[in-house]
Amino acid sequence: MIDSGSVKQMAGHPFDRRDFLKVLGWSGAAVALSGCGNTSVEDGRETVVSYVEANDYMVPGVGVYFNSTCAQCDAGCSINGRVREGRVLKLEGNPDSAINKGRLCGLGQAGVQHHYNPDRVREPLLRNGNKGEAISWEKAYALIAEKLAGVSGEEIAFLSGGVSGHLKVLLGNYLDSLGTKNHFVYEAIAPSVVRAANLKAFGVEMPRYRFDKAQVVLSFGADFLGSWVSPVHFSQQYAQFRKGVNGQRGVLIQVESKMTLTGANADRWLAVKPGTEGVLALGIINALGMATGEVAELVKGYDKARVSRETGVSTGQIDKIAALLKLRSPSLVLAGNAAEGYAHGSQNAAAINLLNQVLGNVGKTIEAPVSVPFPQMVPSKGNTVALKNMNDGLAAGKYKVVFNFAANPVFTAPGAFKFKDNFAKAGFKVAFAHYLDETALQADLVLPLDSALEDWGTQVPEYMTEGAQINIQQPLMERLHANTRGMGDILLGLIKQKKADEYKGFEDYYAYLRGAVLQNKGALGGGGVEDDTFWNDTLTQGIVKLAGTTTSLAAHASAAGLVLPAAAEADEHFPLHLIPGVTASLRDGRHTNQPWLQESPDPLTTIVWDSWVEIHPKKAAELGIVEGDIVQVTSKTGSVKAQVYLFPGIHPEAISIPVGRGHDAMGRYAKGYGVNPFQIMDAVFEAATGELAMHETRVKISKTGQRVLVVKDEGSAGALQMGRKIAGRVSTDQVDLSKEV
Amino acid sequence: MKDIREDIAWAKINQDVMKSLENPRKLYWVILFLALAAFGFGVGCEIYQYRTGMGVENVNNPQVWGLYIATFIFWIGMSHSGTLLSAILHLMHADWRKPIYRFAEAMTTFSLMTAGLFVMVHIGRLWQFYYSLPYPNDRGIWPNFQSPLLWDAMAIFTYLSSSVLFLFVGMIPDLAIARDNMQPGWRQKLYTLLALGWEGTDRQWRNFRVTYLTIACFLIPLAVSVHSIVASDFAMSQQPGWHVTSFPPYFVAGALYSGCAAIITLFIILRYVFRFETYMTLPILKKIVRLTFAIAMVWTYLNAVEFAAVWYSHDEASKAVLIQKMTGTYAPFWWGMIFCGSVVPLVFAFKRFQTNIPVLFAVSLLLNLGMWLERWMIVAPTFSHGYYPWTWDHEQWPSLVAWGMVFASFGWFTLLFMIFCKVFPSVSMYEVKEMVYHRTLHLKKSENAEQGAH
Amino acid sequence: MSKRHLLALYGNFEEAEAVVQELRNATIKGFDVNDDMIVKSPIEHPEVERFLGDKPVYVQWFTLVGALLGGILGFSLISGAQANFYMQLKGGKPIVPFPPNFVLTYEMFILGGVFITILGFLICAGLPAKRSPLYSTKVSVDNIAILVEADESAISELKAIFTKHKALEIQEEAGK
Amino acid sequence: MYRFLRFPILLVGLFLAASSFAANSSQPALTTEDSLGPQVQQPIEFPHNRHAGLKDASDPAKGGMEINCQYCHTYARRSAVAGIPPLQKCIGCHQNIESVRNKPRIVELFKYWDAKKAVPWKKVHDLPDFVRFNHERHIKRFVEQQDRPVQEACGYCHGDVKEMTVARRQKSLAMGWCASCHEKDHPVVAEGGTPIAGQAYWYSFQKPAAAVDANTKARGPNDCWQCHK
Amino acid sequence: MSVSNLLENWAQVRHEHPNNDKPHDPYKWAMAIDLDACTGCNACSIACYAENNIPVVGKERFQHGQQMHWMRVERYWDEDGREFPDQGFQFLPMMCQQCEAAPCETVCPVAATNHTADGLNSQIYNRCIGSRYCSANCPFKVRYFNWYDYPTDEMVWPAEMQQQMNPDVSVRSKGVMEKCTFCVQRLSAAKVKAKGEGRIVAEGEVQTACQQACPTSAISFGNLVNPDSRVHKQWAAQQVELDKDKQAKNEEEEASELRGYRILEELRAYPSVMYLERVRESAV
Repeated sequence: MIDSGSVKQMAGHPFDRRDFLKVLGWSGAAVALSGCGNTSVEDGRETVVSYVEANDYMVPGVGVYFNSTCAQCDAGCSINGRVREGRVLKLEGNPDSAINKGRLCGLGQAGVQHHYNPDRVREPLLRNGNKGEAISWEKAYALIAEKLAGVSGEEIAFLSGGVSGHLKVLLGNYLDSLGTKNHFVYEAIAPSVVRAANLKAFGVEMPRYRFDKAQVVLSFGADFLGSWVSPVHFSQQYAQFRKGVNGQRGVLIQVESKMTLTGANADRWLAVKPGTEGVLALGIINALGMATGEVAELVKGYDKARVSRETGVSTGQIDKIAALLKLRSPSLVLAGNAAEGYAHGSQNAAAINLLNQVLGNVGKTIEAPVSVPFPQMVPSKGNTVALKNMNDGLAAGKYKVVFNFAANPVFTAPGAFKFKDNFAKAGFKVAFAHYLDETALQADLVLPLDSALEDWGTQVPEYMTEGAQINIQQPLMERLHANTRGMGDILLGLIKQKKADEYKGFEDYYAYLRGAVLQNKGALGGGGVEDDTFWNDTLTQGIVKLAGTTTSLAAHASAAGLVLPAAAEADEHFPLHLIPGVTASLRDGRHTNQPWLQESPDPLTTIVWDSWVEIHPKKAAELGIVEGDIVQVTSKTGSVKAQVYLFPGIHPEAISIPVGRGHDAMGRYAKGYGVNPFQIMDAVFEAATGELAMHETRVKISKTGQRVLVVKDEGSAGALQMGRKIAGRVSTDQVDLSKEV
Repeated sequence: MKDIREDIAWAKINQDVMKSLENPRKLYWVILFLALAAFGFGVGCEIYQYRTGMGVENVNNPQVWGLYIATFIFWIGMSHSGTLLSAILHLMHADWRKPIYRFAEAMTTFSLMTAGLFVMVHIGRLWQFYYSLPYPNDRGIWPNFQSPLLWDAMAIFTYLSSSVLFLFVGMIPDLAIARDNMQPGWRQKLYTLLALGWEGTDRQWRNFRVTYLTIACFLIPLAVSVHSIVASDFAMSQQPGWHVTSFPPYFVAGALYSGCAAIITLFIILRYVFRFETYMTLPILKKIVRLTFAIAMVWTYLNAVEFAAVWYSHDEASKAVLIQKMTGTYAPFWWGMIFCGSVVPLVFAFKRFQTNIPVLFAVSLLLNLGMWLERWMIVAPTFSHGYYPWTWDHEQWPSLVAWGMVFASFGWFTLLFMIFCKVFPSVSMYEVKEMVYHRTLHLKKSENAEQGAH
Repeated sequence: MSKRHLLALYGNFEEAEAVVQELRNATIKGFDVNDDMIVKSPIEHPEVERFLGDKPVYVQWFTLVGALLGGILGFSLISGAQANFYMQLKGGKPIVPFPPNFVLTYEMFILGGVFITILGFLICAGLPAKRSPLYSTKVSVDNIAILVEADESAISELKAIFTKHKALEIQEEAGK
Repeated sequence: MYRFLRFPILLVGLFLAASSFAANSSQPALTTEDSLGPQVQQPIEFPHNRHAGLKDASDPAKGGMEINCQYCHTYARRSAVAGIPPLQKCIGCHQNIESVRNKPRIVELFKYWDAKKAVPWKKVHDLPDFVRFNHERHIKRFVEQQDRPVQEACGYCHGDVKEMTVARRQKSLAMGWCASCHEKDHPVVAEGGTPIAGQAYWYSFQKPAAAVDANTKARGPNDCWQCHK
Repeated sequence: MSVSNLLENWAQVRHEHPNNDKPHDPYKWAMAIDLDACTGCNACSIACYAENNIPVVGKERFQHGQQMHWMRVERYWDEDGREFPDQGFQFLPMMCQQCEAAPCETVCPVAATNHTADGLNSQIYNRCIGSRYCSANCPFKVRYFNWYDYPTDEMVWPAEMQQQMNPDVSVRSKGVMEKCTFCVQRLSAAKVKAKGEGRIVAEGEVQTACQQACPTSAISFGNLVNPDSRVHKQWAAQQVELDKDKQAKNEEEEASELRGYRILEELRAYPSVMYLERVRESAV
């Protein structure tokens, strides 16, 4: 640990701690903003702000660390916030967490910029024409009560992102009290199809993957190092996988049409024709020759020649992969976004799971997951079916009152949904928001939320590792803006409108949370411990570790019903596949207004602050396009204009535009930067699950004649080292890894 | 044709030069106004830059130096020919220098002042400039004497102060003349003060001769050292394209070259503006032109040597920079430099152009442009194409502020120079008298010899 | 015995030389040709020095001293400053590195030389000087002037010599 | 004949004297002398002399109470920043001292306490923000390890605070002033003779003699990053 | 008296480094970065922004090349003209290499950048006058200049964002050069603590922000003279020596099977960061 002497975990009573969290000694720019101002000693100019009351661990100039949970994505990494003089300065990983073990990705670290963002909503806002008018909380609550009066449960819809823990419980209770079942849990980017396929093949939605045990990882478009499921955890396992055992370094093969961060780290990156991942999986099963029975029967047709023709992967390469998979065991085969994003995504995923089973990986590198023994706290997994259903309801004008929390559907819904127009049809729209994002701007009432670093909460990660855990989220400093509220507090306030008696014991969400945790003290491993002690320990650790319940794992992937369509014919009018790129730092765009993330170059293209259209140089040459050309990308649904970046890591038949940018709201750091590919996304659905098939949009591109300088970190030499040894590389037959420490 | 007519009356010399102090042609005022306008623009740019930050120069993190440093070297270089004319030719007893060395010497002084200005303009924290001065202070720290920039500062300070003193000492007899001939007023008071009571006594002349010679002797190695130290700013560094052994002589040659070209330009301007046709004669101009031609060829040779050395060596990074100069973004400027620096001076090889004033004026401006481009081509390409390919940047282009400042420096220089020429005699009266006197003696001697032969 | 100044202007150097020769040869009481005669000339004129005879010039000694001092003190100032309490390694070079210090020593050598030479010049040439009692602005045009300082008794004799050689103008200091 | 030479000789003398002064003053112009800062107007005129001053044997009501500096300034030994004691600290004693309870300054103090507002003290020893003086390290070195009296150790920089009412800067606190102490050879044995471990090691480059002699003396660090970062 | 100081310590002030002298005892901070583990995720870079008060310059200034990332993650692909970079990219985290014989140090006119006793290349913001010579002479171009006054820029640091600033690190105003410091504020705190306890900083006691964030532990950092440190072991195992400009292992006839190398070692700057080559599987 850094600074271990000054790392003092919170020890006192939580109410003391709230005192401590008061901002102290920060007077404008005076403390930090020094640098190079006055150059001589001054007397009596500045005021030194001191404590009124102080605890033992409250020492000015000494950083104190508090544990909490990262809320930037759903992976559930535990964080360790450095607090000084009442200000949270930096987020670091909590070493005690089995998920991130003291590490934290860039997205997670930018959490402080979510908290300190200058564009946060600070007051409850009520629509008045085109403007938001600041109102009091009492008025806001009253207004909601008024609007809900006499509205039946059927006419209420609550759209939210994935929620878990006590907030999920409370939200459920609130919706029950309203008598509605219309809770739409929506995540724009979620492995929903893979979950369904896994459930079919293994009996669980998300098994535990053991990269560290695998000798070969064959990933069909799963960007597990960048944005897939639990990247920080997977990255750590990846490091072990690369180190291997006895110098036998793990081999990563990535199959996808557009290179992801994981693909960029692969030993072999295979650019397949979009949508043919499943075909390749079957082809490999065929080449392995290990399958029997109906599987063998199924793959018989997938001989190398055909597979090579359909996928564009050479037969030699298929042989090599098959040989490697045979030689090095266990291996791990993954299906990710690229495989599931088609109308036949389930089939792709099933074929890939079949390969896993043929290789005998189930039980070795694919293990049974654990979960918390509180099913009501298990995360509700968001998907796009929910959005579709809600959109249908909105279009039909079914809803009188609509709530929106932790989702930005106006921004992330495919253009073909015309969600914005449909949303307008709802009677009264309430948005719980940190910023005035696109959806909040459409709402009639915006309720400002506390940032994740100000709020209380519990969070249960979907993807658990060793044992189960419940993560505690707690304030790292006092409210930055006096009039924001925690989501839990708001829900409690709302639920009290309905069930005042039941909840009158809970003064606030904190009390509710404390009560709920202490109620289950025994199950949480605190049997026989004093309430206060247990609670304080829990807060100190920031994690409640549990044995958890293990779901058993099956291996019944079967060939039954597995039909893979032939590679899609090129559409004459829209010849190119549009692949929405998901980047590690921007994800679905909810954090685009964090300047560190905007300025952190995209790892592959090194572009900052803008969107781009990735085109293979060959294709670009064909179309007469060079880097920086502004092109118009047109689909059946719509069109956007963006700069071109020539990128060899993409299939020539596809182009890619990253998602996350292109906001026309959300404050100074997000608004007006880049374009939003969701806008031109067609409404094509996955056949088996009804999920939105994100990769199925076909587009054409045309030059606009404009050209810009692409804003990127890469210099004029591009990705070349000009013969100088800058980034060294060596192939495995020339290196002896066993000599390393 | 003669360098100067022997039959000019000494009184007329006084009269002509004194007239230049009072009554120049109208063009003088036009030039002064333009110079002032240009300088004023630069002042505006500097205020903006000072307040906003160096970013307005549009330089960036690999390309941390831009036009300012290039122009700095240009002005330093310009200063060298003054010394060439006043000191080297003095030691060589080339008496044709006498009518023109004064303004050349002034050019040295003012171009050094302009160069000094660029040091200020370039620095990111001008308000902390005093950190770079070696003086005992309450922090107890000193500047870094290892830095070529500090050598630069010391060398320029030495050169500037020595040049000013040299200019002043050489001007004392003329100041006495001006004192004696000026109408009473502030100028006469100024001349009286500066002439230090000079009366031309034998003791004064005796010491004057030795002093002048001694300082001239000091100035020559000093001038060479100054520009080799400026060259060290680059040659001492590790960067490809800069770390070149031949840089010091190359810089000195370039300095003399640009200085000579500037002398031709100013010669032509002064000759017209101050009606100095009798003194700044075409034969003298012809001599300067020939000198310039010789230096141009030396410069061309050193250029070729540098390229050949880089080309022939195994230093791939330097080679890459050279190729980039020739073919990359900077190619037009680089080839422009070669054209202006090595091809244009070939005009001087033709006798009929050697005294053709319009041609010479145009050519001298082109040469100056070429030499400015040379400095830019030394600074910029290495930054854009250094050791580390990731940071290569071929897109950088100086901003309007940077160009404005460069433009303004010419205004500032012209302003100082023109004011000097109006306030102080820009032709050395006593030395022109000497020149006339010696040539008369010589003429008499040869006439006598001729008569004797009869 | 009171002394008076006398100034004679001549149009050319031959005449002036002749005057000086005559003054040198004549023995006039109250007038020493080496000490009491000053020749003023509009240009630096080697003949003047020749006919006045060799007079030593000391400026070069100032130069020598100045340059040496500049060099030595330059070096010790720089090295001393480098070896102060805050001394820190830079670029793997010694704290007191010779090549850079020699460059600076060289500059200081010249700086000292030039400055002290100028100082020497001012001292040796007696500048800045008060205007001598008799002066003609014609010296700054083209006349050569001979200024003598002599006892009252010698004045007329000197005047006679000047007139003999066709002095263009003779100025006489008023008697006291 | 050589009368002109008299002057150069004089000149040489002058120049030598001036330059050797200059050369030697490449040493900082150091002084440990007092450099009195301006009197700072504080919200409450805190009498340091009454708290930390020496006891007056004859009249206990007049002299000080000899309270250790660290009793109130507790943060100094625990943090780089000395901070200001929390108001709670003042009240902790003063709520039990009835005798002065009604003095105007104490009344003022309790007003802040009742309002739960921190007293807006003015910084007296306010170094530029890019200077990072570490109180903890200095107290450890001189008070805890070398066992110097607290008032003396604090007084190196803060002057004789026990004689003041409101603290007033007495030392220049300029960089050269800091260095004047750092470049001294400090003993590395405590008052009792116990050696202090690990004192001299990293200045071995700067003064190798000290490394050999690590048991007798050590200098303060000389590297810029000690205080500027 | 500094002249006497000069004479007394003549031998010391004439010592050269790093070949002739080993002044780094007991600390020499160094790094080893395993490019095979680095996934290019940028977590290190963002951690650096958070720890060191690095300004976010915005799109327009980024376009002008005025970005300030002390830690930049570079991306390369093989230069063999293949249609796809089918063996992946290579990522390279690049920050100040803390050279033992740093080219930047000698050229600073005001001695604002020096070599510290624990082997770092210090940058003293308040001394810097902004001549930018150091950056001009840096082969790695890892020095970043404050082209604008970012602390007063509403877009870069609005009042709310200023509260995030690390008070242990000076905020740089315009006209100052800055660069990676190996998180000197953390090193210094650790050293002060250790010194108070009469010991040296132990392995693992201090981490740089980038190292701490790195999800794959690709960055190791520590005290090179401490034989227990991971960095020391890595450097030793890779047979990379700090004070060599050509490593012995590369001089041998047989190709070395070790991955450790330093970038642009031939320039004799003696960087303190060792990189381990990216490995490419030859079987697929």
